[in-house]
Amino acid sequence: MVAAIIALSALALVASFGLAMVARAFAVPVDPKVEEIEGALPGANCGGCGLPGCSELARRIAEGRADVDACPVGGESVARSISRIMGVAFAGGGARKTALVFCAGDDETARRRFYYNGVKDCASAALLFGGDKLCGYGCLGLGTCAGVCPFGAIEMSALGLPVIDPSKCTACNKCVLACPKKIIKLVPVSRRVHILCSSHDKGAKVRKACSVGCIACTKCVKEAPEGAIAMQDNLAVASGVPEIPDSVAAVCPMNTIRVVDLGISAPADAAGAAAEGAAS
Amino acid sequence: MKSGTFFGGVHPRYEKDLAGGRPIETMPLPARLVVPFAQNLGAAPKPVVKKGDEVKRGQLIAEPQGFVSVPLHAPTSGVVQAIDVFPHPVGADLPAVVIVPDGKDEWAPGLNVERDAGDLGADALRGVIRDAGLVGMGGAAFPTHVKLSPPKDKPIDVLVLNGAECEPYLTADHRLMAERPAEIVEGASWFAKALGVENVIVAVEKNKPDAIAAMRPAAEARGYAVRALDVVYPQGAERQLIFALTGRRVPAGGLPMDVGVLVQNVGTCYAAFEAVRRNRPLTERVVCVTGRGVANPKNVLARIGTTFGDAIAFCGGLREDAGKIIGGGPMMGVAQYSLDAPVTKGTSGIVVLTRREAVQYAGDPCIRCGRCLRACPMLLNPSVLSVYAERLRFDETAAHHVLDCIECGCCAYVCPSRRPMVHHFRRAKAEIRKKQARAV
Amino acid sequence: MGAGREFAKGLWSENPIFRVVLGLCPTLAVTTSAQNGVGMGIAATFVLLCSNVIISVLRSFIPRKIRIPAYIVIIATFVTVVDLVMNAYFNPLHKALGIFIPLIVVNCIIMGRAEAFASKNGVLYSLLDGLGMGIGFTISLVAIASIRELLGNGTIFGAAVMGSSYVPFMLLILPPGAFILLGTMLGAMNRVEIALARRAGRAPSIRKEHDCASCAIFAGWSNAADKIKALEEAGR
Amino acid sequence: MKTLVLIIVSAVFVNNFVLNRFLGICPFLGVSKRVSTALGMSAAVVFVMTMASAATWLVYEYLLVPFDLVYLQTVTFILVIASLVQLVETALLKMSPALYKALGIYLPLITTNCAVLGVAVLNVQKQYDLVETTVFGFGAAVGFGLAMLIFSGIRERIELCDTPVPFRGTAIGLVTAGLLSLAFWGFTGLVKM
Amino acid sequence: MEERLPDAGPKAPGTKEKTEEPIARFLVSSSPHVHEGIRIRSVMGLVIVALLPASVFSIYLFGLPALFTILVSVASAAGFEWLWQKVVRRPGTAGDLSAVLTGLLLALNLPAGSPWWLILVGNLFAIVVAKQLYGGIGYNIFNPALVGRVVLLVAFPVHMTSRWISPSAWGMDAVTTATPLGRAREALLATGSVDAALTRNEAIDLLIGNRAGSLGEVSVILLLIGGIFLLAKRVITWHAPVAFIGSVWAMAGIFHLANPARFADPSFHVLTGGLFLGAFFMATDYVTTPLAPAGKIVFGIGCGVVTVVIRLFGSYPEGVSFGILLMNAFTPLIDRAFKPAVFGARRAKTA
Repeated sequence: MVAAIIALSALALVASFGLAMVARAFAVPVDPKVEEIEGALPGANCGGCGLPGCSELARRIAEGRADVDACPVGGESVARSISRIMGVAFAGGGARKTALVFCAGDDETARRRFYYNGVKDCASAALLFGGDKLCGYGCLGLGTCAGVCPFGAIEMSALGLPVIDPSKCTACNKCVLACPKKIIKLVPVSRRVHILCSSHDKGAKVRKACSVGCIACTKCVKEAPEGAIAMQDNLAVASGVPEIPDSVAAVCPMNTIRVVDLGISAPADAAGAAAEGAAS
Repeated sequence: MKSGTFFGGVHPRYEKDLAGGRPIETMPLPARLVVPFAQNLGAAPKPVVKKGDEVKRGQLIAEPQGFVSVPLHAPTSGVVQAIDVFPHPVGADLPAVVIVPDGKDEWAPGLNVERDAGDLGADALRGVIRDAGLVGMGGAAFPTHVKLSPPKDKPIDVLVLNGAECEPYLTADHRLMAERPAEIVEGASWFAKALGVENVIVAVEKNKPDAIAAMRPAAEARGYAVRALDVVYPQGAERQLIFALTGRRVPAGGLPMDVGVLVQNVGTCYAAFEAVRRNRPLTERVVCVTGRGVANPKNVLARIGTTFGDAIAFCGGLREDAGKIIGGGPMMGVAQYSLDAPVTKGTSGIVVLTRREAVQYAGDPCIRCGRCLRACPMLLNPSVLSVYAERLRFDETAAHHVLDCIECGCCAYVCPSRRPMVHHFRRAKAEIRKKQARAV
Repeated sequence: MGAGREFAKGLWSENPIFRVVLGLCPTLAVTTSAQNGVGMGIAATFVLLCSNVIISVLRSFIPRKIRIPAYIVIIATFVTVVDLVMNAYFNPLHKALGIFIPLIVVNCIIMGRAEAFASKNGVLYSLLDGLGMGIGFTISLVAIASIRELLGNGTIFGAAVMGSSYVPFMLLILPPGAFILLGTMLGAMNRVEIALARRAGRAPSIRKEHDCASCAIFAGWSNAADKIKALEEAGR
Repeated sequence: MKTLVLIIVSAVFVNNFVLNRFLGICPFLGVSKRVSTALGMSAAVVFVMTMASAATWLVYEYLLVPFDLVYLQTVTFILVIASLVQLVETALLKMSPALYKALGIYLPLITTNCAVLGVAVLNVQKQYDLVETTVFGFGAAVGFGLAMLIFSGIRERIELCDTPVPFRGTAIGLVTAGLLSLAFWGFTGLVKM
Repeated sequence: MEERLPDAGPKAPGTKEKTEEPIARFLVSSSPHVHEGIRIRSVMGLVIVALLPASVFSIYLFGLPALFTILVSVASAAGFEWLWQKVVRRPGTAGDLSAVLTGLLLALNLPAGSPWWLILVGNLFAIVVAKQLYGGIGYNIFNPALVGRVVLLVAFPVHMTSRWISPSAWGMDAVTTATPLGRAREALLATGSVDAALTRNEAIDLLIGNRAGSLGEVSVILLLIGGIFLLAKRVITWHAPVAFIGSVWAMAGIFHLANPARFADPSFHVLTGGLFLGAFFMATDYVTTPLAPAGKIVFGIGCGVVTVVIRLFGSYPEGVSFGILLMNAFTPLIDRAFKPAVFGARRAKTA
C-alpha cells in the first residue's frame, strides 16, 4: 500500500515535471478566442469565406485579419455571437440572402439548337458553342451548381432547371461561381418578385428561343414604381430599391417576372420534397 | 523503334474511298460568303470594312493585330452586307463579315499577277507570306510567317511537308498532292529558302500511292526526299511525324523548332506557291466534303467563307440520315450545330456522318482496361486523367500532364466505356489555364 | 437542454459507435459473442460514469494545460479498478476481453466525453451523459455481438438457437467479418439517419470522415490536428 | 535469431495489429486519407512503438515487479508512454528539425493510440525478454504501417469512386479494411505462435 | 448502353412546340466523332468465351453438379446486381455482362456439387460487398469473384477444401478424393516429406485436367487456350500472367533445390491449383490490377511470391486467391509508382 502510493507519486512527479518542462518548451500561444470563435462557426468547412476551413477563419478573425461577419454561411446570428466573443459591437449586416437562378427556360419552355452528347457538366457543355440552348444566356440544365452545393440545397427539377431550397441555402456563393452562364445570383430572401431571365438578346430572338424570356417590352417598367426596374441592354433588371410589388408579375406577357417566395417559412412539402431528393 | 512510325496510335476505318478518287472541282460562287475574322491562332485581325462597302477579291478586310496574327482578304468581289455573329467551325459563335458576291469575281488591283520571285530574300518572302494571310491549313491555323521566323538559338535544319493526312475520310491533301505536285514543291521551296534549309522531306502515308507517285518526281527534281509512312493515326500529328521521320522527340511542352524541325502542311505549301508566284492572297482552299451523310462526296476548291450548307448542296445535299456535321476530320474536327458555319482557312474537310456512324458517348465508369494507355501517342495515362477530370480534380490532371495532350482522340476512340475523354481533357485544360492566368 | 435529453442523446443522435464513430477497437475486437459485448459495455460504462463524475467535480481545479494527462490518470485508475474486479469475480470474461480491458484507458469515447462534456458541465449532467453514452455503447456492442454470434456460431449468449442443420458462417467470428459487418451496419445506420432526417426535414448528420483531426482528444493535446489538416491540404 | 524473425513475420503478416488484433483502428482510419500522411504516420509509429516497448518493459521488470505493483500496470504504462512521446518530440526538435518536420506532427496522435499501449500490455502477457519485446514492438509497428500504407492507397482511389451515399467515408473504409483483412487471412498458420 | 439515337427518343429536346420545324437537328459532341465500336459488354463477352472450353470440360468431368454450380452462380450474380441496383435506384448495368463473368469465375472457383446456399453467399459478397458498395463496375478495389471465393473459403472451410470429387466422364462414377495440392500437404504432414518427383503421366493428368479440384482450375491446357485467345484478341496483355506463373515456378524451384524432400517440384506447383485460372483470368482483371505494363509485372511477381509462401508455409493448401487479393490491395500503390512517362519528357530533362 505504502509502496504503491510512493511509487505512483514518484512516477507522477517525474512525469508531471517532464510534462511541465515540455509544456513550457512547446507553449503554443493559442488564443482562447480562436477556439471559441471556431465553436461559433458552422463548422462545415465549406470554404465559402475563401479560406481553407472554419479553423483558419477563426484564427484570422481572432487576429483581426477578418471581419466578424466574414462567414457568409453563418449569417447574422453567427456574426453576432462572434462579435460578442471579440468584444466588438456588431452593426447588423445585410439581410439574409439566398441563391436564385435567373432563368426560367426549362425543357418545355426553352428550345435547344442541337443534341448535346458529352460530359454531363455545364462548364464542359459550354465549351461546345456555349451550350445547346438556342438562347445563348440560358441555363444548360446539367446540374453543375447542384453538384458543387455543399449543403444539398440545389436540386434539378424534372424539366432540367435547378431549384434552390432557400431554407438550406447559406449563400456561400459556390454555385454562383460554378455556373458557366453566370445566371445564379444571391438575392435577399425578403425580396419576392424576380425577373427570371438573363438574356440580352432582342425580343424577336428571345421569342424564338424561349417562351418565358424577357422580350424587353417595358410593360413592367411602367407598372413598377419609379426606379424599381430598368431596361439594361434588352433585359429588365430589378434595382432592388424600391421593392417590386407583386402586381408587376401579372403584367409580364412572357411570365418572366414571377412572385417567388424565398421566405424561410417555405411550405413544408416543398422542403420535404427537396430533402427527399437530397437523400436518395 | 523502327523508323516510319511512333508509339501508340490507332487504326480507324479510313473511309478515304468516299472522296479519294474524285478530282478537285472548283465550286461556283455561292449567294453569300460568311467570313469570320478569327481564322488564325493568336489575335484575330481587326475589321477595316463596314456594312455597305464594296470589296474586290483579295482586298484587305481585316488587318492583323500583333505578330501572331495575319491579314484577312475578301474572297471575291461584292458588297459587305453585314457584320454579325455567326457559328464558327472552331466551336463558338464569333463575329464575321457577310459578303454578297457581285458575280464578277474581280481581283483587287495589283493582285493575281505572275511574278518572278527568284530574287526575293528571306525577309521579303516572309513578308509576302504574311501579307497573303497564310496560316497552317492542316487545321491548327497557326500563322505561317511566325513559324518561318524561328529564334536565332533554334536553327531549323529539316523542313517536313506534311502530306500524311492521317484523319479518316479526308482527301483534300491527297488530291492536291496528286494533282498539283509541282506547285506544292515549289511552295515548299520558298519556305526552305526563307529558312535556309536544304533537307526537305515530303511525308505521305502509304495509303495514298497515287499521291506518292505524283510527288516523287516533283520532289526529287529539287532534291527533296519523299517518305512513305505507315498508316496509323495520328501519323500526321507534328510530334509523331517528326519522331517517325527523324527519331527526334519534341520535348513535352516544347515546339518542333526545339529539335530543329519545321512542319508545313502541303495545302499551306500550295497556298505559298499561289502567294509568291501569282501574288494571290489566301482566298480559297481545297475542302473535302465527304461522309455517308452527303449524297456525292467531293473534293472542292471553295472560297473562304462558303457556308457548309452551300458546300454540301454542291455535293448533292445531305442524306436523310445525316446526323453529325464535322468541320475537319472525324478524329479531331469540331461538330457543327448549324449549316451556316463557313469554310475557314483551317477547314480541311466537311465530314457528314450518319446518326448510326457517329459515336454516342455514354460516360460509363472507367474499367481501367488500359486500351487508352496503349493508344495514346503522347504516352499519357488518359484513364487516370479522365477520372480526375470527371471528379473536377483539375490540379491532379495537371500533375498527370493533361497539358501535353494533343487531343488526337485515340483514347476516346478505343474506350469501351465510351467516355468522352477529349471533352474531359479540354475542360481540364481550360480550367488549368484559367488558374494559371489568375496566378500570374 | 433537459436532463432527459442529455441521457438520451447517447442512444441515437450521438451514439458513440454508429453516429460519432468512436471506440472502434474494442467494438471490433470483443464482439465475438453477445456475452463479451455486455461485459465490455458494462466495464466501459462504469469507467465512463466514474470518470465523467470525477472530472466534472474536479473541472475547476485541473489546470487547463495538463488536463489531458490528468484525465488519463483518472481514467486509468478506474480502468484498473474494473480490471481487478473483473479478474476477481468474472474471470472467464476477463480472459475473453483480454487486453481490451486495460485499453479502455485509450478509448476515445471516454476521453472524448471527458474533454467535450464533463470538463464543461455539472456533475448531474455529466453523470447522465456518461450513463447515456455508456448504455448507447453497450446496446450497440450487444447488437453487433449478437449478429456475429448468431450467424457466425449459431448461438446467442451461448445457447444454440439455429438448429443443427445450420452451417455457421464462420467469417463473422473472424476479424475480416468484424470489419465488414461493422462497415455494413454503419452504412445501414447512415441510411436510417438519412431517412429520419428526411422525415424531420433536416439535413442528415453523417460523419463522412473518421479523422483524428476532429477527435476531441487532440483538440486539447496539441495543435496536431490543424497541422495534419494543413498537410493534407498541401498533399492534394 | 529464428524466433526474432518469426516474431516479426507474425506481427506483420499473420497477426497484423490493425487487421487481426484491432489495435490502432482510430489512426488507421483517421490518418490514411493521403499516402504521404500515412507514410509519415507509419514512420513515427515505428519509431515510438519500438521505443515504448522497450521503455515499458524496463519499467515493468525493474519497477513494478520488484515492488509488487503489477496492478498499477495500466496507469504506469500510459504515463510512461505519454512522457516518452513528449520527450521524443522535444528531443527531435532539438536534434533534428528536419526529422521533426517529417514526423513530429504525428507524435501527439500516437500517445493515445491503443496500439502503443496494446503492444506494451501484450509484451507483458507474452513474457518476452527485452530483445524480443523490442523486436515485437518494431514488427507490430511495421505491420501497422504496412496496413496503413496499403489502406491509404486504396482510399485515394475510393475517393474517386461512386460509392452509395450512406457508405461514404468510414463505412466503406471499414468494409475495405475487412477485405484487406481477408486478403491477409491467407497468411494464417504461416507462423505458429 | 444501347444506341441512344436522338430520333429514337420519346421527345427531341426543345422541339415540343407544335408545327415549327425542329431547330435541333444535329448531334454535337467533342471530338473524336467515330469509335472503334468496342463496348464493355464485348470485352466481358470475350472473356466469357475464353472461359467456355474450361467450363464445358468441367461439366464433362464432374457432370450435372458442375452445370448446376455454374448456372446457379451466374444467375445469382446477375440477380444480385439487378436487385441491388433496383434497391438503390441506380441505372442497371447487368447488361454489360460483368456480373455474369463474376458469377462464372466464382463458379469455376468452387468445388463441383457446392450447395446452392454456398453459391448464393459467395455471390452476395462478390457482387454486393466487393463491387456495388464501391459504386459498381469500374470502382471495386478487389476482384469480386475472388472476394466471393475467399469469403467462402474462410467461412466454410469444410465445404471448400475437403469435399472434392474425382473426375470421370460426365461425372458418372465420382468419388470423393483430395486435390493434388491437398494430397501433397497431407503427405507432408504425415511423413514429413512430399513425393517430389513428378512423373510424366502425372504431369499429363495435371495438364489435361484429370484430377480433383474446383470446376475451372483442372484443365491447364484449356485455360491456356482461353488465355492465348484473350492475348490474341488483345483483351489482356502477357505481363501479369507470365510474371505470375514465372515467379511461382522460380520461387518453388528455389525451395525445391534447397530441400527436395520438403518442397515439391516447381512444375507441380505450376500445374496444380488454380494458378492458370488466376494468372490468365483474375490477375488480368482490368479494374483491380495495375494499369502500366511495369506495374502489371510487379503485380504478377507479387501474386506469385504470396502464392508460393502460402502454399509452402501457410495453413491453406492453395494461395492463388489470397495472392491476387493481396496484390489487388497493393494496386493503387503500384499505380502510383509506375506512372507512364510523357512522350518527349525525357528529352526535356536532358536538355
